[in-house]
Amino acid sequence: MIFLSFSVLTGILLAGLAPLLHRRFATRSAALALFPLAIFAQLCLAIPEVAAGKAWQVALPWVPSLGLSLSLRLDGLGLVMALLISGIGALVIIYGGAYLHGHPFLGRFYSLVILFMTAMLGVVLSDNALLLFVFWELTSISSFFLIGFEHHKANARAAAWQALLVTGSGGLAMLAGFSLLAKITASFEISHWIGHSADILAHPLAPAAFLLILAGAATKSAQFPFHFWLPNAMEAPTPVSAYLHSATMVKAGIYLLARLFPVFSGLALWPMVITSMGLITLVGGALLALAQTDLKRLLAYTTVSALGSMVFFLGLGTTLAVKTALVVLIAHALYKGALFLVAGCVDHGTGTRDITILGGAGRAMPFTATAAGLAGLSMAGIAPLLGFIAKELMYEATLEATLPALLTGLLLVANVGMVAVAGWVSFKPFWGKPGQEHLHPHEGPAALWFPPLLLAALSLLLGAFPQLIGKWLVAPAAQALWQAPLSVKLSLWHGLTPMLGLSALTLLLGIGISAAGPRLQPGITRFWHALAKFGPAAFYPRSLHAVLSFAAWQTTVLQSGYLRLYVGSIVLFTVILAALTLALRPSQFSVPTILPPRFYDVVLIGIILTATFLVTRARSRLATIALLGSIGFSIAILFLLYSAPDLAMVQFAIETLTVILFVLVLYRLPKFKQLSSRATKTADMLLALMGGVLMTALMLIVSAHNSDSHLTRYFAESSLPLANGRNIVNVILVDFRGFDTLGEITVLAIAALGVFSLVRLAKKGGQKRQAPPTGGKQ
Amino acid sequence: MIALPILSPLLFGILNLLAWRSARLQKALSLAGGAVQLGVALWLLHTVQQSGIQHLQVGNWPAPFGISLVMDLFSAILVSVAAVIALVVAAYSQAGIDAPRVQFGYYPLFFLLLMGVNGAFITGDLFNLYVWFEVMLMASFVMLALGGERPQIEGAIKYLILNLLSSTLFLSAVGLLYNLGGTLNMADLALRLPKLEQGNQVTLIAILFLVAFGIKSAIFPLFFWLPASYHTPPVTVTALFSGLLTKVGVYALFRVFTLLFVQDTAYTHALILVIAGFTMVTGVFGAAAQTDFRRLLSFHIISQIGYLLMGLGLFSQPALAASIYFMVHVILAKTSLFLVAGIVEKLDGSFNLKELGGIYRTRFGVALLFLLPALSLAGLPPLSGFFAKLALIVAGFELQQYSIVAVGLAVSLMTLYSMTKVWNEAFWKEPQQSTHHPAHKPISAWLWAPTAALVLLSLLAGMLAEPLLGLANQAAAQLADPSIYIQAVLGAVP
Amino acid sequence: MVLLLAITAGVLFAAAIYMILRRSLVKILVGLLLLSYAVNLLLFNSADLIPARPPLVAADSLLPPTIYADPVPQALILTAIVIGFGLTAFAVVLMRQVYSTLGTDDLNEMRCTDIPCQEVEIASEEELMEDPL
Amino acid sequence: MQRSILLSAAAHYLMPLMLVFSIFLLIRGHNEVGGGFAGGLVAASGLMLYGIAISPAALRKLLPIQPHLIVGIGLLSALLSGAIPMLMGKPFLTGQWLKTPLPVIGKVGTPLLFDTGVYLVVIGVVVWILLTLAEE
Repeated sequence: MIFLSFSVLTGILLAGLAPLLHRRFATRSAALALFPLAIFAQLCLAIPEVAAGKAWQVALPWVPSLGLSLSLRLDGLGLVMALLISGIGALVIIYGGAYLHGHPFLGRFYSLVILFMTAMLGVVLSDNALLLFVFWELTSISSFFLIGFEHHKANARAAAWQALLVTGSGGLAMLAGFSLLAKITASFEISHWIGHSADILAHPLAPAAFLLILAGAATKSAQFPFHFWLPNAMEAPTPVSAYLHSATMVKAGIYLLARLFPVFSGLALWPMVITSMGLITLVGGALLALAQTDLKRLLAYTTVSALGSMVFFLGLGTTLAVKTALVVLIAHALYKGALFLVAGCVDHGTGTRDITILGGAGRAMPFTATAAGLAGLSMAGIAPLLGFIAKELMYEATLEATLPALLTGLLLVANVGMVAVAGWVSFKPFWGKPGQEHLHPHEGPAALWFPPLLLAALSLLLGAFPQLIGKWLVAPAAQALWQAPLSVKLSLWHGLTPMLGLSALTLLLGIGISAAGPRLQPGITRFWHALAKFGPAAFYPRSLHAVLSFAAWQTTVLQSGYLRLYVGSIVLFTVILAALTLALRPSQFSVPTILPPRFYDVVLIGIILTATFLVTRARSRLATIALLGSIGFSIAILFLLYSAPDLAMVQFAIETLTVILFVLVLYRLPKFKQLSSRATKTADMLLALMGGVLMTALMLIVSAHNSDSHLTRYFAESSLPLANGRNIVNVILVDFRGFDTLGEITVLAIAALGVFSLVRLAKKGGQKRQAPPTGGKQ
Repeated sequence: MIALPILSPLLFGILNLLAWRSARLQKALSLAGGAVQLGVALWLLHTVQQSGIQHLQVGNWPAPFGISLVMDLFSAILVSVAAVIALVVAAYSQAGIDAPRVQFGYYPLFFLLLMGVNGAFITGDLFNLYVWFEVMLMASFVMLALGGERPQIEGAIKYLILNLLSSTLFLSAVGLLYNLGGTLNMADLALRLPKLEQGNQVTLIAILFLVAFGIKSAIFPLFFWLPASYHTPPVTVTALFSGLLTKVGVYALFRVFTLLFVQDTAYTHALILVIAGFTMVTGVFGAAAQTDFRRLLSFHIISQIGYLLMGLGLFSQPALAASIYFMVHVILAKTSLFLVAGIVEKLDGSFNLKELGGIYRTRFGVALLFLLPALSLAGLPPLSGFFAKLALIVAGFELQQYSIVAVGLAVSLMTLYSMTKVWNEAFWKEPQQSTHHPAHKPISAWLWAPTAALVLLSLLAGMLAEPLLGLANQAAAQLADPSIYIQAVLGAVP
Repeated sequence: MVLLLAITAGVLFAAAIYMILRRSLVKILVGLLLLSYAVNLLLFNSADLIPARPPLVAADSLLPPTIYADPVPQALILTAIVIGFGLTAFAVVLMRQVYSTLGTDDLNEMRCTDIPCQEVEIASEEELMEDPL
Repeated sequence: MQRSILLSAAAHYLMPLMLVFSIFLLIRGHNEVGGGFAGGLVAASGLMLYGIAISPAALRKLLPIQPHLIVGIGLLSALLSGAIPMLMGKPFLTGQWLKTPLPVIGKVGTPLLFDTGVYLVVIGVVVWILLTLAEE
């Protein structure tokens, strides 16, 4: 088992190395399959122990402050999933090497598949919900890259993106759900949650946590109304579809529901929400499948349906239903994986996946046809294949549920669809009448036909000896759900039961529809097309479009490019916030006692106010400069009058320099124009007044509070004795607060550098930009 | 000596000014300066972590009379990250900045900008903070406009005017606060403000600070200057700005709203939380509407600022810690993305997503350099962005602020959307112009090596989430209890 | 005087905001200058106004006279004035540069960094040569 | 720009006077009204007058070194005045004074060096800006 704990690390390393290994060992690179095979073998060795009820566990801290630990746990449920992941993974690597033979990015394919497999193993082995989330998102992202593997196709990019966004949104909801559970139980460990399910159920946040996690599971497992991404994901290379989008990744959601079954199944919402969601997906998927003509899309929709059935039975929640869900899970992985690989072989061997064209390839592709036949029989639920046992269990579980007639009826409809599709995908291309086009079917190399054949054969083997999985896999897995040992007895023959009758009925109807396919299909297709614009698949682009147009609208409104709107909203925001604060947190506002102002004050302030008023209305540049200068000089005199001679001196000098600067520069600028309308001006004036009033009010509010500065006294007392200076202001500038001055002269230096660079570099650039010297005036 | 992170860039700035004529000497000096800076910063970080808040009175005048320099863990972390960014960008600049710009003062500006940034991080005096803000702003004005291309100066005008507005507001607020508290030393203010009878006046001034720093840190609805200007200078400059400038605004917000304005958190911090939500959403929507690589990234800066504010608005120690970690994450990731955008532009000659394409096929390395920080920004595990967001979510749930968490998650999805949009367009799509052969264009090692180093660091920030979060938590503990800071500056509190 | 000065500063702020809201760059420049005057007055008003008592220590004493103006705001204003000068100098030149590159000082014609708009052709040499004074 | 003969003649005589006055302002700034800023600004005004009244080229010729170097040296001396006490193990910018006062100037210490730095930076900056704009 030590190997298993390192497998995650090894997997990530191997994923990184795969392209290099592929480049080095080009033809033998399928040997990478040895890695999953080793894991598979290791897992097989663990079966007896796990079946005996032992769970293997290991835990290392990772980010304990957030509750994330590297804790892995192998129990019955994890074992089933891990076996599927590693076993089918090995086959897919072998198959993929042949399928993508000569593809320039085969190395990247290996890398991504191994990465995905590692992540998926991580999902099913994690006992820590955050760790599970880490791997969960890793599967999403590797799925993104694999769906978009043929990234030169716009469809592939769009499908990859859709899958990522749909599963990503569910993932985020799930993370929120996990965090809620952690808030309730103070732990992210799943086994801890299971141990404290009573506390969780009693907590008012439990339903919210459940629904959030369900959103994650439902998006991943393509449940209605999130199912639409899965058929679109068929843009992926076929081995990817087989592996990710039927056998393993889409089952992550099922796995999660099963894993949290002991936590949430006591919730009133559980049966209600999950069964109805599963049922809609189950029936809807099967009926939608009937409208398809592409092999992979047919398989995709039936996958949706099968996933729906697993969810549905988990929702029913009886011991029988739980066992059923697990058996369906295994059976489906085997037959659907095989059928996808077969679809790849057909595509490879004939160049098409269109079932209306395909036919009669069986003779040229005997191995593929055999695999297809066996897997198809399992899918249709015909004895002695594993699918038959699954189907019998399904009927048995619905018959004993509440509302047996309704549930069984709907299940029957779905299963009939399954049979029909099984006929179309596994018999028509091989033994049906060929279409008009001349295909040259041929069998690919063994690496292509062997993996599906193996999977199909397993369906047969396990169908014949169902107790192999019943005892060793299903029972321990069911125990993980039920948290108590359950006996599982699977057998082919139950005697003449109602279930057998239903099976026979399903078969009859299914074969009928299958045969009538070409005539029925156009009608079904029309029906779904008519409905399509109301479906969730249409909702996705529509909502995306809505979000994007809102985003565009918002951005043009906010980021309009008009500086005055920017300034205006900043001022307005400030005023509003200040007013709000004054309203909510009233401050004392006292007008200071009015002493009769001195004559000079009145004159100076009069000059400042008049000049300020005039400068806003000035039309000539010269007047503007003069007015500004008069404001500046008046302020300087004000400084002088109120005991700030240094300040006055600097203000005088700076004012002079500024005026010179303006004269130097301003005469190059254009004359003033009247650009704004009267209404704009009025609005601006109002806003400006509000700003001005705010600042005055602030000054008055603050000065109402009389606090003396204790800095002043210290400076006055230490200026001469400690700093050897009699001019306190200057001592502050060069000594007490010399650091400010250091920054200040730095600003000056940068400004000068800026002026220089701006003028000179632009001049150089300008010369570059000049038109050829034809019409210069010089 | 905690003044070193300010003085060493000043020295290198002056040296570069004196070495005006020799581009080669300036380039060498810039690398040396970056390395020195990083060494000093890491040493100080170590010191602060070992022996607590470091404090220095400039000119040996006792607090609160002289100017205090204070380095708590939060400052030390930011100074260190700034030094990392400085070194990386200094290296990237060797090939990423054209000769005329070097000739006209790029390197002196680079160091003086860094000086301003570090000054703002370290000072413990409110007016001194204003001065450093101005140093930083002035340098950024010039760097933004340096080159004088049309979009540059157009953007620079808006940047300049809006930032001057913010500076004015800041200075006014300092003046008003001096009137109220009679001191400029932040620790002293923190001591005196709670004792004032008129607490509501303090709240009112707090709002002014919120707006003034809010403009600098580009929060909603004050962020206009950022998308208007950030995409206009050479991408090297944008990378530097994105890593440092807005973060200084956020730092200032954190400083004043954890130290000075903590009397009325039910009002001020609730307000910050609301603003945080709007900032996230408007930023990410802005990004979704873009087709230009750099503009898209610029809008994402805004949205990420929202996350940073979320921690401040939640105002608990774990939330503050989450924000601090987030800040480290976002500085590393966002700067790397801008640097990668620069490489992409060098390869494909454009920033327009519609004109880009094919880089994944031909330049897997570049694609990987984009992918890692991009997914990190989108919050994909186990990258640093995931831990940052998770920490915020957990902190938000802890305080039962479910709506802001929901907003944060939704914005995370939108981030994933726009990052994968860039991926689809620039990397997956086939090249749009047959004349471009990205495969054959050489990329200078000065471009890719610093970028790769930064991406690696960003990866490490995810791998080492636990120690980093621990550090952030220590820093947050200092922020959450102002008396630690006050005591470090003023000695025993009377 | 506190009241008078507060009102004066308020008026300067209002005028500054009004000017910054204009479309012409030159007017905005005027607005920025007014803004710096306004802030200086605000800072000046943040300590008690004391006429004719500069904070100087007389030649024969160790301490300044008992009543003297608060030197701290003065030092702050001095710093602010000088910084303001640097900013103004740069702003003036930047605006001149804008005009010579774009051939306009109307901000409504400077939206290209915010909204996608077509390449506006750079002002031709003749236009720049024309001295409008 | 038109130049008046009167102005240029005035500039010839005013400029040195203003420079001397500026140094006076700088030195006494610690005790009386004045200081590095005021002194620097006065000196810069004098040079500016010279540059505008006579010619920018003449001003440039008059300067011993390039304006950006004046700025650089000014900054450097300010930094140095802070670094000297650091070498003695005191905090940055701690004032260090010579024991005996010099004639005319009075007590001499690092703050004077700092103020000189300010003075130089102000002169350098103003002249740099002026020359940049006027030499176009």
